[in-house]
Amino acid sequence: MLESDQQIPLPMSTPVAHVHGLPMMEMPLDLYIPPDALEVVLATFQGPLDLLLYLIRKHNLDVLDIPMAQLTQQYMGYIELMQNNRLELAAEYLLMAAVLIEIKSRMLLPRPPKQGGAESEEDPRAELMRRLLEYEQMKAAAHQLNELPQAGRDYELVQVLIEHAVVERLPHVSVEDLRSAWLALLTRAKINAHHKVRREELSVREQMTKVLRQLRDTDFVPFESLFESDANIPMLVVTFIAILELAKESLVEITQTETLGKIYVRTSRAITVE
Amino acid sequence: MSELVAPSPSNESATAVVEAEHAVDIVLLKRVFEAALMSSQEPLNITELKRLSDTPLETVFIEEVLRQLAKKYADSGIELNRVATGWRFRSRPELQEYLDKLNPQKPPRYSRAVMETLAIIAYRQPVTRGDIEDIRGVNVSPQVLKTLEGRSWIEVIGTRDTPGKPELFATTQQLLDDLNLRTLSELPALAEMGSLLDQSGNHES
Amino acid sequence: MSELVAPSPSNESATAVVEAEHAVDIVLLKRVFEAALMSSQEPLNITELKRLSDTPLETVFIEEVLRQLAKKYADSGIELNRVATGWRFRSRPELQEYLDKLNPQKPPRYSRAVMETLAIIAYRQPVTRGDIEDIRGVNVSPQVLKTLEGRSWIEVIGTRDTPGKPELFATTQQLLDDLNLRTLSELPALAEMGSLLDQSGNHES
Repeated sequence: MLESDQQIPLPMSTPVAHVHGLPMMEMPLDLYIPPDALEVVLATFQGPLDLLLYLIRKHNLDVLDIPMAQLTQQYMGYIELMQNNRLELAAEYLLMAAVLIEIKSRMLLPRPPKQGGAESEEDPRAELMRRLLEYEQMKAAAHQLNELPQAGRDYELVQVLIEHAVVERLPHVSVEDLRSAWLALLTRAKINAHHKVRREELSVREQMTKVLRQLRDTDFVPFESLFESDANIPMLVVTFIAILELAKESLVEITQTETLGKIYVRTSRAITVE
Repeated sequence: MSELVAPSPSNESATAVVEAEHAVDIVLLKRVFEAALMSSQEPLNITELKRLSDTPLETVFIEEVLRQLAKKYADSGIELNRVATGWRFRSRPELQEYLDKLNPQKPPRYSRAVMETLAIIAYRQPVTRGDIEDIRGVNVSPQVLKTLEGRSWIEVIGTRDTPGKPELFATTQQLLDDLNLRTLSELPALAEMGSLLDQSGNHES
Repeated sequence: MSELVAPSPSNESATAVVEAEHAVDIVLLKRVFEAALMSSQEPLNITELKRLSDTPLETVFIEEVLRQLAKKYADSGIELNRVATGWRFRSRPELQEYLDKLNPQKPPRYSRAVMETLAIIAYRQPVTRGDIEDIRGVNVSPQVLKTLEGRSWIEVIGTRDTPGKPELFATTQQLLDDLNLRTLSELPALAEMGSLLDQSGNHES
């Protein structure tokens, strides 16, 4: 088959492909592709439009003026040859041949009478030409796109290390968060009535904590020392209630060894520890 | 460390923005921009750059800082570029031949099928796979589209309301970034193709 | 483009710093190193840096180029460091507070268990773990209390004289400071909060 190729050689400086290890020194000159070279051509061209463009642009081939009978014969030959292997690859080329033949045959037919439709007026070649030109334009665009410097291929992106100091980020909590947490609790447990506490009572709670904290590291504390000397009357009352509340909850023990004697307060824990 | 805003005696709100150039430590700001742009994985836009400062910065002021930064690197191995999604540093393309020595495995060049498909999507978007096949005259393998999607260069932006609801492909900002472009209009202009027939005029623009 | 080996008269002074026998374009080499170090994901060691040049480079010469590069960036937002595996650029640690503004990581949040436990301790202190469990209706994991103790928001201020001697938890001054409160009484009043709830479930006992 290669010998028959020699009949229409067009010397090229480098082999365009290798067929069975032998260099194929030329690209097809017309729509007939020798079966041996078919695979190479299929791999070389993007499709029939690409091949047609090549033939038109490189060889000034008038694709519409080639002998259709001959082309048809050649392509019918393919079908037989390729029936056993990779026919599907050639299908697009065969389709193109069919399109060409259809165009040619329509041109041979007398023009249908005018019916006002613009389509019937159109040159049957126009659609194919439009497609070829559009494809050629996109092919050129693809080439230009490929010429643009590409990240990673033609240049690198700068990315220096960010020095991350190891600082643990702690959640931020607002008063509103506390409030909503409590509200959620209330809603869920429907304990709002049970746990309804007035603002003053929170002060008592705070004072209870304060007293307990004061008692934490000591055994006995004089009762009066739990009252801040500069505290106002409400604070004194709150502190007193807090101590009573602590006693009620068995958190502190209030002792008085003799009547009118010194009153001492100590934590229950202090009792148990000692 | 020092603050972006130099301590000023009073807050004259009306003129604060105008006086930005005086109030802001431009040396520090330039260093912050530099560090941010160089360490960011993605280009940074003006909005993001504004976030780097505690004080409100005017866009023109930021652009001036960027201009100064770009100028600073005029003679270096890297350059500051503005691309589709913002500003970023890149290595100079003319140094690539040296950088390639570090990584002998160059990323493969894309096949003609991939590049032609990309070109059709870029210039004709949004297009369906069928549109691409019509123009190329051959089937478009799923692998080709997968390659482009994998690079985040194309994406499906919807479906066409025709039977089969074919997906519509368009190019992404990532493509523009990777090609160092700001907008699609910076793509190379489509070439005017010479006529294939004697009588046919200009078909496509 | 010019080669690394390009004996040009203009570079003689710079090259003289090292050895005259090196007819290396130090300006170009600095740009190449700069681009390579900036775009490399990993630190580059001397062996790798040597690969960037067509001509063999002596280690002392490379180190001199690196020193010059480091000096160039002395006043910038990034710095050239030598680490165990080589040389690399990094953003200056002192600029991190600014860079962090770019990518505000989602502030971590405490779980509902932590917040409810804190609320119970704040409003009902002093309370034992059992008290908290009674109110929440579920077990309180030690982790929850540890979290709050670790933050110095709660502390054990004693034990209740009941079987098991359970520890009593109370809130700390630290919590008040962090919540910007002077006293616990500045917490939203529980009575007010009741009005936000469905009043139908509000039966006074």
